[in-house]
Parts: sequence; structure tokens; C-alpha cells
Amino acid sequence: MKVVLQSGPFDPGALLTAFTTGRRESGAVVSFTGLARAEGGSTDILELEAYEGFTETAILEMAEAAVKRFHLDDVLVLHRVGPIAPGEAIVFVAAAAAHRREAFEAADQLMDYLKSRAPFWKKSVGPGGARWIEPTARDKTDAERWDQPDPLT
Amino acid sequence: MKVVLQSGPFDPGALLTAFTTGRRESGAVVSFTGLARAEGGSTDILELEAYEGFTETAILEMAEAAVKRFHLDDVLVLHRVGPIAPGEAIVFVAAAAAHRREAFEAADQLMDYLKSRAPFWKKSVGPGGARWIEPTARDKTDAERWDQPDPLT
Amino acid sequence: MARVLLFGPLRDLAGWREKTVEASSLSGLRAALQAQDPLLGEALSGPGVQAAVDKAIVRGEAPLTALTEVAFLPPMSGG
Amino acid sequence: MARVLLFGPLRDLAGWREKTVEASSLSGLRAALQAQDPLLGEALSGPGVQAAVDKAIVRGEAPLTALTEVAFLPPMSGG
Repeated sequence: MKVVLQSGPFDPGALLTAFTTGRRESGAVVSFTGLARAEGGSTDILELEAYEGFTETAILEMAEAAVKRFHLDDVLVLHRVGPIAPGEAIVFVAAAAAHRREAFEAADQLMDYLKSRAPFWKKSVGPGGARWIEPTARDKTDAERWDQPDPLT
Repeated sequence: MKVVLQSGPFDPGALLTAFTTGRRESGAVVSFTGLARAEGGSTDILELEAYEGFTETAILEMAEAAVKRFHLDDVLVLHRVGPIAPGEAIVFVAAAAAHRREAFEAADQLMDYLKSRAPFWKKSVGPGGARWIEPTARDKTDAERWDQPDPLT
Repeated sequence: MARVLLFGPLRDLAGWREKTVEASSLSGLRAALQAQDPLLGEALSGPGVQAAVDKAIVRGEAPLTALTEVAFLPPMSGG
Repeated sequence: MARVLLFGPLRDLAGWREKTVEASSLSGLRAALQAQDPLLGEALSGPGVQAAVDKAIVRGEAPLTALTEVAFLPPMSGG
């Protein structure tokens, strides 16, 4: 299990290859890659701020809970901090499990929690100025799906 | 949109990198990698047989339906055929969408359909002999989740 | 006449994968195969076995020419 | 005394990110910041703002030493 905050660009494929290689008992690896959308040129540099030491711990707790709940073999979370240009990857989550349902649900839940509950502060900076972004209503309701012990099964 | 049947090993990470690179409007890429489990040494070479021309068309129809239903920007399906050793990747599915929920559901549905309805015949060959594999009960009920127009929303 | 393809367990049962068979209709082909190999003939009308004529699933009858490809598809394993 | 960290919009509001402030308790620190900058003081007790003492969320009071790190965390954006 690994949680990494990184200030430079990363290649999601290289992470997936490293995460997948050598697994003998995991039948399923699900990955999620979140990209900064260009939105037809209207956006904008994203600036992501984390609280070093605190943010990793909070994400690690989310990852540990997912490993336990979904019987995962392994989890990787890599999250960018600092300025992020349109088209660049912001976040990568991978989950390995014996079977695919658990791997899908784990990656899905981790992303919902990351998007709404991870300790990041995110600013969008463009020609119209800068604004702080908050989780959307959908981010919040998506995350709430997982607050029951087993809402989907 | 691309559907490929391939008889040699592939690197899931290289596929993810190629699939993700240059996307400016997709915010979310979900990938699934299915691996042949070693099962503690008890397994066994898998032998996957497809009906060339027919199998790709059937998968392409599944992919097209997913693009439409989940408003995807793109889909890639790569499936191994022929003999597959434990630990090797069997299948790779990637879905790109503006938002993550659609990308997750599309990859999830495509895998459920592939595992239960794609025209493959799969044999497990080991010390105890060879046997043909059929979809599990779980594969079938997983796939049925998607037969309603919008079962999860 | 038609080119006949067998897949999965049907291939194991018959001992061949591809064969040219004299027949001018799908039902005639089924009868010819039944005559050659009764066990295979029975399996071809077993539960879940589908016939594809030139790569399209056919339920019922279809005419065949020398260029027609007929595939018998047992229940699929999935990927 | 404590090392105080501000995040997100709180940092923009205050115009600083890190500062050492004389205080021996969390409530004393809040009062000192309020005295220095009433707008910031008000924001620190605003809805959804949490305090972390040495990287653990604290609700209520906590003693501070010169080595203590206090962070004020406005509502999180998520990743």
C-alpha cells in the first residue's frame, strides 16, 4: 500500500505497469486517472495545496479502510500538488483484488472520498482571476454512497 | 474506439499511457486489467479461442453501446487469445469520459459483458487435464445489473 | 457445399476444427453432419449451441453456397 | 508559542502562510490572532474551519509549546 504526493507530472501508464507487474494472485487491477480538463481553452492552471504529513496520513487511512472493506491485495494512490496544467494527470488510484467487483468498488470509493474528503485546497487560476474550488454536490452525494457498510451489495 | 484481439503478451501500462496521452477534455480514465491468477501453483495454462471477425464485431457492439449509454469520449478493449500463462494479462479495458462516474460504470459494464457474453471459449489446462470454463453464476448476475436501462442511477 | 467451423468443446468432441461439407441448406448440413457423426449431430442441437452463417447468428433455416461459412458456437465462456 | 500554518482561502485572507505566535493554549492563540487581524480571527471560527495541533484535528482546547504546530484548515476542496 502506498500513498504519494508529488509536485511534478507523472505517467499513469508507468505507474500501472509497476503496480501490475509480478502479481500472481490478483485477478483484477482497476486504475483511475484524473486529468485536468482544458474546457475549450477557458481553463486555467489548477493549484493544489496539501498539508504535508497530514494529507498523506488522511489518504492512507482511506486506503487502509478500502483494503479491509474490499479485501484488496494492494492499493496505490498518487496525487499531484502544486500547479497543474490542462491535460495533465492530477491523480492516479489503482486497486488490486482477487476479483473484479472488489477492485472496481474500491477504486470508485477511494476516488469519491479523495474528491470530497481528502485534505486538499484547490485554486483555479485563469484570465478571470483565481477562485477556490469546493467539492460539488455530486462529489458529496457520490461519497455518501459508501458511508453505509455495504450500500451496493 | 478500438477493439483488438492479440495472441502475445501486452503491457497494460503502455496501453494506458497511449490511451490517456493528448486528452484535453476527458477528466476521467478508468482502466481494468484482468490477470490470469496463479492460484498457488495449481493453475494452469488458459487457452482462449475466439472466432476471428465475429468476436471483434460482438465486442465492438458492446463498446459502441457503452459509448452511447455512458457518454464516453473513447473506449479501448484489448483481449488476449491463444495460450496465457499465470500472471499474464488477459484483458485490458479503458474508458474515457468527462466525469469519473461514467468512466467507472462503463468499464465495469464492459467487463461484466465481456466476462459473460463475449464470444470466447476458454480452456484451463493443467496437470489434472483440460476443462472448458463457463461463466460463473456471479458473472451472469453481474452482467444482468446492466440489462435495465439505468439500474444504478 | 459450405465451410464448417467448430468452436470450444464441439471441436474436442468432433476431433476437427474446420471441414468442407456438401450441403445446400443449414438443415441439410445438420443432417449430413449427423450422418457422419451422430454424437456431434446431437451436440449441435444441444442447449445454447448457436449457428452463425457468414458470421451472423441464424435461428432456423438458411441457404448455403460453396462460399458460405457456417460456424457452430457452443455456450460462450466469456473473456 | 506555536508555529501557525494557514491553508487555502485562509492564507489568501491573512496574507501569510506560516507565522510564530506567542500563546500557551489554542484559545489563547485564537485570541492573539483575533487581536492581530480581526477578519482572520472571525474566519478561523467560521463554518467548517478545523484546527489541527501537531497534525491531529482538535475540537476545543489544547495546550501549546514552542514546538507545537497549529494548522487552521478551511473546508477541503478534495483532490
